Amino acid sequence: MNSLLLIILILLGGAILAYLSKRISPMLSSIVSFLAITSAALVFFFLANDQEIVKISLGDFVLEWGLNAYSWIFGAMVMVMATLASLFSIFYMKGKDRLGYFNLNFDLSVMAMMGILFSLDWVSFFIFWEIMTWSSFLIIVYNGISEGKIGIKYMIFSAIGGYAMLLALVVTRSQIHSFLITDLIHSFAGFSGNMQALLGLLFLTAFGVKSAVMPLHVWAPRAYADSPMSYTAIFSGLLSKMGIFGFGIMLIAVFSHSVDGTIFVYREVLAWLAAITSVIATFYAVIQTDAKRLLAYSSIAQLGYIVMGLAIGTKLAVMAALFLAIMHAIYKGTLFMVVGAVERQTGITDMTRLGALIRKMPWTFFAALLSIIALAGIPPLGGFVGKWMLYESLITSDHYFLIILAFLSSTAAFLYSFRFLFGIFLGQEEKEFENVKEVPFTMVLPMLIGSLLLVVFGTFPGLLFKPLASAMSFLGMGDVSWNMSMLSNGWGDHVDTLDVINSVVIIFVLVAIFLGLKNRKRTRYVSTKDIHTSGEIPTENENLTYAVDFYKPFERAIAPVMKRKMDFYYNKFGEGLETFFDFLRRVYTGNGQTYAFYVIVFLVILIVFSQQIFF
Amino acid sequence: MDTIDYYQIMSIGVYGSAIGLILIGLYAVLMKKHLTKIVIGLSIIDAGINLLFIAIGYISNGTAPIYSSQGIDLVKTGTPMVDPVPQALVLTAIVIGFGVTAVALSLVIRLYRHHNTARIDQIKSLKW
Amino acid sequence: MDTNSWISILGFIATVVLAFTVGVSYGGIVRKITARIQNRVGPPVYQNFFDIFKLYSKSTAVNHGWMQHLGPAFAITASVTSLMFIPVLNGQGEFWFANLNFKGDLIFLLYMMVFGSLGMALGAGQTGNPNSAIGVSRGLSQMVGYEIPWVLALVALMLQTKSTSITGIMDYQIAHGTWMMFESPLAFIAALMAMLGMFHYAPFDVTFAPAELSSGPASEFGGKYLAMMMTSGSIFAFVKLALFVDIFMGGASNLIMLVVKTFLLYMVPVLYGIVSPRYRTEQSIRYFWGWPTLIGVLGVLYVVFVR
Amino acid sequence: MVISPVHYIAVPLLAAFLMPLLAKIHRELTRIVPGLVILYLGYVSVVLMNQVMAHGTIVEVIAGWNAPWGINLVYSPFTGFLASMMTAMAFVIWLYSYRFKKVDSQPALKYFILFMMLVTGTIGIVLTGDIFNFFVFLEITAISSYSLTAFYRDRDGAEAAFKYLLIGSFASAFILIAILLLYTQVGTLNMAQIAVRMHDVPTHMKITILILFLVGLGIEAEMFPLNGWAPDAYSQAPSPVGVTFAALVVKAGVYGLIRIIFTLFDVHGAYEYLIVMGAITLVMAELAAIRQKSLKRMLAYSSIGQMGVVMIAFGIGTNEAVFGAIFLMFNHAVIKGLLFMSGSYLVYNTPNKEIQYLSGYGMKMPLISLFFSLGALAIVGLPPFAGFWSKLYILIAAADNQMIGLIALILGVSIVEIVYYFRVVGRLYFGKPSKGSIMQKPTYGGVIAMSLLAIVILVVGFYPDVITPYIHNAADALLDKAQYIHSVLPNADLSQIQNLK
Repeated sequence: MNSLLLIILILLGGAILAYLSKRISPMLSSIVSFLAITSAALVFFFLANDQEIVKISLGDFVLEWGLNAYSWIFGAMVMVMATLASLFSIFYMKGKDRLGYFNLNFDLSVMAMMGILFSLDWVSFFIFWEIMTWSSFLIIVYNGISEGKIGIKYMIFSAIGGYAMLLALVVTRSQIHSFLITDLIHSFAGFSGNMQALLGLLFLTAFGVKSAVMPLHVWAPRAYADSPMSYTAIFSGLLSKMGIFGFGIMLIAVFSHSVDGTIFVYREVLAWLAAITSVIATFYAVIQTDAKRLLAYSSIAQLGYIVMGLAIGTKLAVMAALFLAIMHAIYKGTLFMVVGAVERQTGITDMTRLGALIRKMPWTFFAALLSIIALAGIPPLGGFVGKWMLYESLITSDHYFLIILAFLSSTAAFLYSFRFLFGIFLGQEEKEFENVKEVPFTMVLPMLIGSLLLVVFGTFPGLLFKPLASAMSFLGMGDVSWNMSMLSNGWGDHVDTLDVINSVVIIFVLVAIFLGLKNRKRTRYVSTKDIHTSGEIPTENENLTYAVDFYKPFERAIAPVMKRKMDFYYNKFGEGLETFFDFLRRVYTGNGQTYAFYVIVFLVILIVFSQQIFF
Repeated sequence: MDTIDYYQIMSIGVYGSAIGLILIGLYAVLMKKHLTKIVIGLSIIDAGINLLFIAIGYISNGTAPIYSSQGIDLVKTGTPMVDPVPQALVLTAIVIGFGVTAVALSLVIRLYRHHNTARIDQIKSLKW
Repeated sequence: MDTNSWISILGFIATVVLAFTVGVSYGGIVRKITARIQNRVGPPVYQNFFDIFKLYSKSTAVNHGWMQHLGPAFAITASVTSLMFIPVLNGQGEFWFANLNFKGDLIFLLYMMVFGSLGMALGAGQTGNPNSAIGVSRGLSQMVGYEIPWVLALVALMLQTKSTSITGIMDYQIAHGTWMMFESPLAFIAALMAMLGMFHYAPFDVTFAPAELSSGPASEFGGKYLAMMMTSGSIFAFVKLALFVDIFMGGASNLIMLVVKTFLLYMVPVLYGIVSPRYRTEQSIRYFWGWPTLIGVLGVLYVVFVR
Repeated sequence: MVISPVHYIAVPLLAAFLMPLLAKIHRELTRIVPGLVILYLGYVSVVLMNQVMAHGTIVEVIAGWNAPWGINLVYSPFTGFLASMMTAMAFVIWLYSYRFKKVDSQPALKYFILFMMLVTGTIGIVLTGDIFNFFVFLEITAISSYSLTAFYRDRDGAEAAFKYLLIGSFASAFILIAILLLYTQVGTLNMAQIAVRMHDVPTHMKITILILFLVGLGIEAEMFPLNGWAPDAYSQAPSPVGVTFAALVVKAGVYGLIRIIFTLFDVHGAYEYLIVMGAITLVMAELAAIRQKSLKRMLAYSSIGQMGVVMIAFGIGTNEAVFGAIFLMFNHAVIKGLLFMSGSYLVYNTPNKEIQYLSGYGMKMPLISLFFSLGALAIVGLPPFAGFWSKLYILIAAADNQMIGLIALILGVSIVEIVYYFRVVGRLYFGKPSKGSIMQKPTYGGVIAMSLLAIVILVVGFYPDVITPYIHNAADALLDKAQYIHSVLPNADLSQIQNLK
């Protein structure tokens, strides 16, 4: 049996089984979906290879699936993170109702992602793309927050994207009479300038929606924040990467063949949009008080980096973008799991009320710490490698103002990174969280695995460079040089991550042993009420928490930028449109005689203009 | 020639009256507010159309298309026979029109019971 | 272990000692100068050494959890690591100061330095002292402010020297026999203004504001922890100064030159700070996003279009 | 006895008239007999479809009068496909309305008699080869539809029925006049012969007749300015009847339109007219649908919109386009049927069928909500459901004719469609049911009917090849005018026939 088909079938069957087995026990349903995803992952890693091709003839179309170096990277990412998320989901979703419904859509979206990656022709690409859309929509409305408006917004924008893609691909077919992606890649350069401009715009719109680029991003924050966290881990981590996947095909493989001016303009505009996206989104993340929202906005910002890298399109930039994409999948997945764990134990994710969970949930904190370090791009963890390559590529390709925006957003990212750790795990101990326990092992394990991956890839980025390089050469960037632990840019400057990690670890161990931990023994733990307050003794119920308006000064400073949100305009537009529609449908006055009158008038008009209409 | 062609005049009269009936019916349907009048208008339109059929089927001083002995004799003697098809159609059309009118009137009664009015512009609970 | 590795370890230790000495004694000098200007006698120059050693000898009685222990450790780790990647002297002749200079570059260094402040912030965060939290939030916000002109200046340099590594920039200056502060003065001015914020002296000292926040993040630390934080602070001061000297003043050929240049450079924020009041956080952010950024942009454009 | 297309008309008509007697024998018979009849028709369609797929068009002459004199039934792959589809849908609707509570509270006898007549009329419209016979069946359909629309003895049913009747009798009048004029021109009523003799009809006359036909049949096919009756009728009729309108009546109207344009007339501009009017219908209907408060009314407008797409696709007129159009007719019958059936149970007890009371029904009525969501996903053309394929075919056909603006229009409008459908679906799956919301337990027949439709949607969605061969033949048969004429009049000269597409 062909392994690609097998993977899809396993996931599909798992989805259906999970839906049915809910009747037996809700827990079983989660376990079934976990097993399905795990076995699919095993098949993917041990059986799947890039020789096999699936050909399915449906209607008058032939769906072709296959695996290549480029899709393998994303496939591995999806499989690993989806397995972790579903493992996490078993206990996270324990006790929630309609688990069958949830797991069904969970597995369906995983299946859809794998299908997208396997697709060699646009029809199956589009089919799986839409399956992904509606399954994720059904999960967004699962929690039933905010009257489903978020779901609708997500659905509208996904529809805009999906239909842009549909239009693009039928137009493509009318040009080259083939749905194969490779045919588009080879014949794109031959199209007329207008056709290139049209197709480019449509495809970029299609993928820009999923990867939440500036004008198309408004669905993302609430959608990420309102879904169950175990799903958001793959929603923000992986589903958005499908947009990146498509961007990769378009910007690298397809557009590289075209020498047309408009495409170049698109690239630049896209890069700038992405940069602005990352800055604005970061600012919004800084002023959030809800941990989910914070992470959601930060996801948008990070996706901005990735799209920027792809749009720049030099070897280093693409490498950086793909590397960041994988890193983002890992650490953002882990962080959403962390929030999920906190939410499950405490019931809230409001950073102004949470605090000092570090002693209650040490492992969760450890995972959060590592992921945050990676997110902030601080060496020696994986996030730094991607950021470094991105900046170097920006400089060496003379995008000297983009790099300022990138730096601005990543510096501001430190703010919310600290806010996240401080607001949830540090600070004053709250009464209501006195008897909070660490989450069960099956929830800790995936988080720890995620952070471990970050350390490994931070030390030996070459482990990723190798497949990334082959993927890029598959996309037609020629052969890309890489090194196990040495980063280097076009000007021959480099950073040796191995030395970095060595020196950091050695020095840290020395300092920690000889100074830190030695006298930890001698000290005794005191509550956070027992602090230096310039003399006066705080009473028990005196509030010493500094959590509300944490970054008020910064907010004041950036106030001019934040005055208007994008969805304000969208909402105005939508309302105006609906009012207009409402006005239009007044033609259906309930009066039967009016309808009769319409008929006669229409007849008369036809007869009068008959010579113009018919001949 | 100077002899007046009665056939011409008659046919003009018949066609004219048929068209006129249709127009009268249309006027009733579109302008009258009372449901019953509208229904009457509809049946007037039907009548007009039927008349039009007969008029078209007619051939000047032809005989009825009935299979009878003297009918055959007449045809033998060269008298034309009017086209039977329109008459057949008219029969069907009349029956259908009757059915429609019956349904319409029953609806009118029910509407009047429910709304206590028979003015069509006041029966607009379904709109937009 | 062969001799080379021994030598490199020696060089490593020597670097740390040098950085520590210079940084701490500068701190003492600053205290002296401040006192003189405020018409006091002031402590002796070597007072800071005494303080630090005394603190190291003390041990703290209480703690608020293990992050508080790791915080200072993070800080020192970050400072020493970033010191490893700073070319102290140019010419690379002196074997004992060229530790890992060729293994890292500017962007890496920028991030490495953040690592320390993050560690300190986390350590301060766990103590639960509102002053610390306030201090951290102010410090980070202010950092967003001065990073912009600072990075603009660096970008100008990188674009001009076609290199992102410190050694590369130094080699460029040596090769052209000039200093970058003359090559691209606008970038230098922008960087200098950013440096005012980097050293957290007035008017940009809301972070530690002793009278207001009881020295913010450090307020819960005592004994060894305070000593460690002071150590890392002074090493960081040296790192920043050395970095400035390296990339703007063509580096230093020997220790004397190094001390002279760094000292002169160090006097800029100090003297500017002594005579100025304190900005509120958003004021300082607006300040940094105003003229310094504009100058930095001009500097970049100057490099791109004129050079 | 030998199976022939006549059974489609004779058997249900006979059953309809026998039913009062059967009711005397046993009351239950009135419910069971229609099912048996339709089952028999299903058997007939299976047999005939196999014959047609094997040997091509079957022409049945009635009472031994050969064409062009007698009335004849033409069972081509196209008409056969439509007839079989209608039979299948009629069976599902019968299942659904079997012991349907609101119908049962009324005398079921009337209901089923009228239903049988409706089935006879619609299938007759599709099968007949004689233009006046066409008109007669149209009237049978119309009269039974009027009565069924007013089946509930409440005010709104009567009102909707009266509007329908008002407009409907206009339609019949126009069509009658058109037939009359046509007869004066070509002197025959047989469609094939009309097509043969059409070329020597003077153009202005031709156009006048065509316009009369277009307006008359446009009313039946819910074309924009003529469809004022449709939303009221759909929303006020009993829900099985709503399904019948969507699945049978409208299809018959569209069939008439298409047959007139494709086969009878050879007038330039008719196809463009179809495209334009279809587009206007689509836009107006969808825009009207988005602000609806009543679920059934929303579904009604959406159904009109779908008809608009069908008209557009027929107007494009290439083989793929016609294929897509027929496919869409099929999908629309099935999916809209499912939506009406499940939707009517969702809003069974909500005050005037409003959507806003549906919060949280997903928990209360999981199966029905699942069916409705499936239908919504399918109708907006999301893969892997049936609706996707027809949409894809139509778009491809449009793209091959460089109608990119048209594609953009269709897609833009289907975004609107997505909005209002997913508002409902989203509402189903969150929130708590509002006070006093009584769930209506569906009948077993209803559940079976809906599951059948859902299965069809899934199967066709995952494996369209189960249906595509039939549709391919249907499209070829519709487009091949000469073959149609030849099969009816073997010795007519086809020299003058011109195919515009």
